[in-house]
Amino acid sequence: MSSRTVAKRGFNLDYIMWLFMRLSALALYALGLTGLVAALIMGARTQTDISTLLRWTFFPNPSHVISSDIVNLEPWINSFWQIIQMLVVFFGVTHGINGLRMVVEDFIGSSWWRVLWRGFIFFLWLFILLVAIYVVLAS
Amino acid sequence: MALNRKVSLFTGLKYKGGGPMWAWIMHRLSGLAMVFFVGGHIIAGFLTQQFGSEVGIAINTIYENWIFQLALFFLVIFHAVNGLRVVILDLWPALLEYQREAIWLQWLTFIPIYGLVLVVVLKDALGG
Amino acid sequence: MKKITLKLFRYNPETDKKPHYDTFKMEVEPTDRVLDLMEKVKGYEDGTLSFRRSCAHGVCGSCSMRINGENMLACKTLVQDLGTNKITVEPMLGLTVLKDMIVDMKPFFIHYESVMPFFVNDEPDPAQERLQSIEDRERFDDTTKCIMCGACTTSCPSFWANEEYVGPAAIVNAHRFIFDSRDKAAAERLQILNDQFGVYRCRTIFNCTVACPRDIQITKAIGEVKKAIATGNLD
Amino acid sequence: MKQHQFEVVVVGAGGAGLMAALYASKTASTAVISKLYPTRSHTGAAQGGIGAALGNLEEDHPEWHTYDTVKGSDYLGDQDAIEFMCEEAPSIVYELEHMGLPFSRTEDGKINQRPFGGHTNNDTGRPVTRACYAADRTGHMILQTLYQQSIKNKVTFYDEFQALDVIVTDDGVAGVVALEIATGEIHVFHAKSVIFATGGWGRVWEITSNAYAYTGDGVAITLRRGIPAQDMEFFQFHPTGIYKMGILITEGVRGEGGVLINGKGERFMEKEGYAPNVKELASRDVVSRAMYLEMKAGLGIEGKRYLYLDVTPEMVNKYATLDGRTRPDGTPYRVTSEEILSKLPDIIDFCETYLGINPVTQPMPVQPTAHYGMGGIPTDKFGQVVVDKKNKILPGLYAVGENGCVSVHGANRLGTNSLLDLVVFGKHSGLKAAEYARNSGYIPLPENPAAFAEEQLEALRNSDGDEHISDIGNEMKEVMFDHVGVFRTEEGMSKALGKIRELKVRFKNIKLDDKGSVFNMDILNAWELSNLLDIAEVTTVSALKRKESRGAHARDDYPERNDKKWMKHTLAWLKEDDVKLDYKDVVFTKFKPKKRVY
Ligand SMILES: Cc1cc2nc3c(=O)[nH]c(=O)nc-3n(C[C@H](O)[C@H](O)[C@H](O)COP(=O)(O)OP(=O)(O)OC[C@H]3O[C@@H](n4cnc5c(N)ncnc54)[C@H](O)[C@@H]3O)c2cc1C
Ligand code: HEM
Ligand code: SF4
Ligand code: F3S
Ligand code: FES
Repeated sequence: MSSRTVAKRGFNLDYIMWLFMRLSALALYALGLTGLVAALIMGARTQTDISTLLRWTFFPNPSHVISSDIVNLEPWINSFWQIIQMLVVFFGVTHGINGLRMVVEDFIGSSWWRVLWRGFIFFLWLFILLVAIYVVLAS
Repeated sequence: MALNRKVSLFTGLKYKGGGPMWAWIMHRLSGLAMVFFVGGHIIAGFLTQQFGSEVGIAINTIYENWIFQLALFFLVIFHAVNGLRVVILDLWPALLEYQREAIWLQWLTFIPIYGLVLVVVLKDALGG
Repeated sequence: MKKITLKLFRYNPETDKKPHYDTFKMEVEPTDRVLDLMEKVKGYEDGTLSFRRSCAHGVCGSCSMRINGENMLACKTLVQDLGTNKITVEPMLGLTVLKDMIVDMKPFFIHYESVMPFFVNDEPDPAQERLQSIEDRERFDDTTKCIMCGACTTSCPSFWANEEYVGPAAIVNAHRFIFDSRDKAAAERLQILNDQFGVYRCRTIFNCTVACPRDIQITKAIGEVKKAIATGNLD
Repeated sequence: MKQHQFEVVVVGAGGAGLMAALYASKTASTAVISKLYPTRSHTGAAQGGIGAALGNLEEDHPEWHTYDTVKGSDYLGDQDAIEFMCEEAPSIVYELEHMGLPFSRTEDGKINQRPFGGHTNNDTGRPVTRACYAADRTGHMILQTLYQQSIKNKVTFYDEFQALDVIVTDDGVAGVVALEIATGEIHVFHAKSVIFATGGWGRVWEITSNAYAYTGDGVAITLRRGIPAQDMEFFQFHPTGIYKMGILITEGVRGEGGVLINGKGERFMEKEGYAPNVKELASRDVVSRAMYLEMKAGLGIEGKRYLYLDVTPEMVNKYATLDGRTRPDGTPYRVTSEEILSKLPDIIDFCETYLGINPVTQPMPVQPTAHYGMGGIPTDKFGQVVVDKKNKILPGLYAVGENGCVSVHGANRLGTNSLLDLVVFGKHSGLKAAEYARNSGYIPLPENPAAFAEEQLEALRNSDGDEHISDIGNEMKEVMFDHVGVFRTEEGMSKALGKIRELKVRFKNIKLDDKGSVFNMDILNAWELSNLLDIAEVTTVSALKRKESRGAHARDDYPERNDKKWMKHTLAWLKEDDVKLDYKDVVFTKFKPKKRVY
């Protein structure tokens, strides 16, 4: 069979976001897995209960383990986990907010409403992102 | 004169689309719910941290309530598992022919995971 | 013989403000088509009942409608297939109802026409046929089966929400050419579908695939188009 | 009333109409009006294939195709036209391929072909692979391809417009009157050339493979305008329709090796007197008659009025061995379930849907089904309508496809020749119509061009009797199927004619529920029934007069072909209370009439 290809062209928001939704979903899986495996290595199996472990898996923030039996919190609180958290925040929030955009745009065609909505959603995204990063850095 | 083409939510839900359609509806609902809850949780954390705000604490108290946690885990796990199905099918469109099986597989994955969470959270909540 | 209740959506724009339902009780053979029941009603109970039909064996695409809540061809659905004595027939969703089961198909065909649903190859024609291997022919066989009945597009929640979405039927017909090794306009079609109202409106809901009376793997076709846009590869 | 002006107006958007429109629109402003969305046309139902002597798999020649067609027509076909069609066939099939038609392919990438009834290797008398196909949806692909090309070439369509009348003046044709079904509004299309391509009229009969829309509108409209209909007594009954439903099981099934089996489990086609040579692949009239005789002798399945068509691999292989059938490369012919599945997917789907059986493992119950009208509006080989025995042309009027009669099918059409007829004569009539339009002006419209159409509709709208049109329709179908079907007798046909005339009277006393204008299918169905009644009458009168058996017209009381008296085409005019007949010569070129044996 001959191999047929076409030149790729015409980038558009919907294409990029479609790709991003899938990539971010996979990234969230990867980050969750990292959190889970690391937590187990760091002794979570004996020192925390499962719901705490799950909370940590979804979001490796020290406040999620602070009330557990962990003796040495040192490895749980450091800039590595802060970076991971920021990645989770970035992918999670962007994914979620874009999801919100998709849902809304399903119902409004290409009218001026759309421009308004996109503006609003952009600022919402920025706001939540900044707040979340602040929380991460501050805790 | 002719009827409006608009499909009301109710009419739409009455359409017999079967498993995949319901999976999509739940995916959408769970996604939106997460946006609100996770968004709310982040903001609540922020408020508490910054201002020791009562509202923030109140929100997080609800958030940490076991019933709420059960619901949230349901949404998160469903969304994650269903999302994975969608991503896999998108990467290998050839698998789309097995969409019925994919839905089965998805529930087969979901049930034990959520079952585990259910047991743990309930044991915590009722026992502890 | 089997006793059934047939509930029909009725709307006559010349006399009715709002639609209503009419109910008919009748004795039918389990092997009767839903279309046969409707012909009976039209012939002997109420001649004003209006619906489209032509071939009566599922190849012309005239008679798609919502039967017991699901899009089907009335001529390809037997009473016994429905497994119930209560049969409700309504027009397809998401298109304007003009009268009874008749909906305005124009938007549907406009979307179809928007994806260049025709063969393009500007090289001079050879004296005989253009050669194509059996595998290359097989590559797009599934999507050549489309009869443009509209069952897929009108079962798609994404289309209900927004009629600007080109819809599965149009994508199926674009797919038929994109993956035809003799055609030269795949890039243009992918360009058209790589749009806010193109393939990305598809949320993988699968209603279309379930509804298609020709058993076309529509969601798969859409997936292949999405993948082709992402990778530029047409194999 | 709205008025439009186009140089060429095509009525009907099936294979014939679209092909004509594609060619006419190259040089003339062209509109296509169709009562169905074009892709709903019945060309889409055609399954088996389109005939052309490409010789992709084995030796074949257009001359052989010509001879087979002449023989198939029982020598009633006009040989100049048949020669023209068969010579054009290969290039027009290539042209379809160049338009993108997705034919099934051979190993070396060429268009695939299969055997079909009546198509033979003239040297050996054995079936030849001549039907170019795309699985079992060849017609679907032709219709889709032509519609797609029409979109590409920006042909103007008036979808869901029903033509009701053609405007004929002393100087020629001036246009068409049509009803916009969605609004009930009358439109007058002022045109230089009008091409009728409205398909067939199988709905005259009870068991039929034809669509609801097959009501012979084109023939009825022209009949009412004093234009004759040719050879209407020749209506083909396809041997294999699904029992009781009439849905067609393509001859391709027999081409792939399927056999016909009677109630005793015998393969009866090999009996002496039927078709001992090519058996199931004899031409359709021969097979239908054999089936009818079997059933009449009580050899139907369980004594009922059906037989089995068996395409299970065991049966196919068994009889292929007995016949010594080989593949074109000389290896013995053997099939597997997979092969049958891949070549006949739609047939299998039909059987599963409507019969609940799988043809790969079970036989299909079949009976002859009304299928194809060989007759129609008389034309020459450019589709120009001719109105008397001297072939006088009516300027500006054209007819192609099933509603036209060139005549290439004579007394019996060979499978795959209709699709060929559509595209070959569609193309040439389109060219001719555009050429005529270029060289002539618009004939002024008469005073009130829509009067006749409106009069017909008004009469129906105001009808206030007590007859159901469904009753009239059903009685007509029944009597026509019983007495003007596969076998005919003087007595039966006289009875049928009496009944039809009675029904025509009763039709004046019908009752219609729908008085509205939006999608008033009630009135249109009644109007279509009036067309069917007219056609039934013309058919029966033509058949009664023809005292011989030829092709699809088989009479118990005159079982032999009579070339001395009846080697001629029938022309029939519809009069107020009667049908007037006249006859016209058949054109011969190369082939002298012989006894027809398969
Ligand atoms: C089941 C089946 C299988 C067949 N298989 C084969 C095969 O394998 N090979 C082969 O060669 N032949 C086959 N035939 C025969 C062949 O398909 C038909 O004869 C042929 O398709 C007729 O084409 P057409 O263009 O004349 O008419 P159609 O395709 O039927 O088109 C008729 C058009 O006229 C329009 N029309 C009708 N009346 C009006 C009106 N009053 N106003 C406006 N528009 C009108 C309709 O909307 C439609 O668009 C088969 C036929 C059937 C029924
Ligand atoms: C591992 C975790 C996750 C996976 C695998 C995942 C997967 C997906 C996928 C594949 C989609 C795209 C669906 C489509 O295009 O049709 C999607 C949509 C969406 N996701 Fe997620 N997601 C995850 C986590 C999240 C989180 C944490 C949120 C919220 C903050 C979220 C909110 C949404 C929303 C709102 C949508 C849009 C729903 C729609 O359009 O119907 N998701 N998700
Ligand atoms: S893809 Fe299937 S459902 Fe959609 S229009 Fe074509 S035949 Fe109908
Ligand atoms: S139903 Fe609609 S969302 Fe996609 S999979 Fe089918 S087009
Ligand atoms: S009538 Fe043709 S598809 Fe139903």
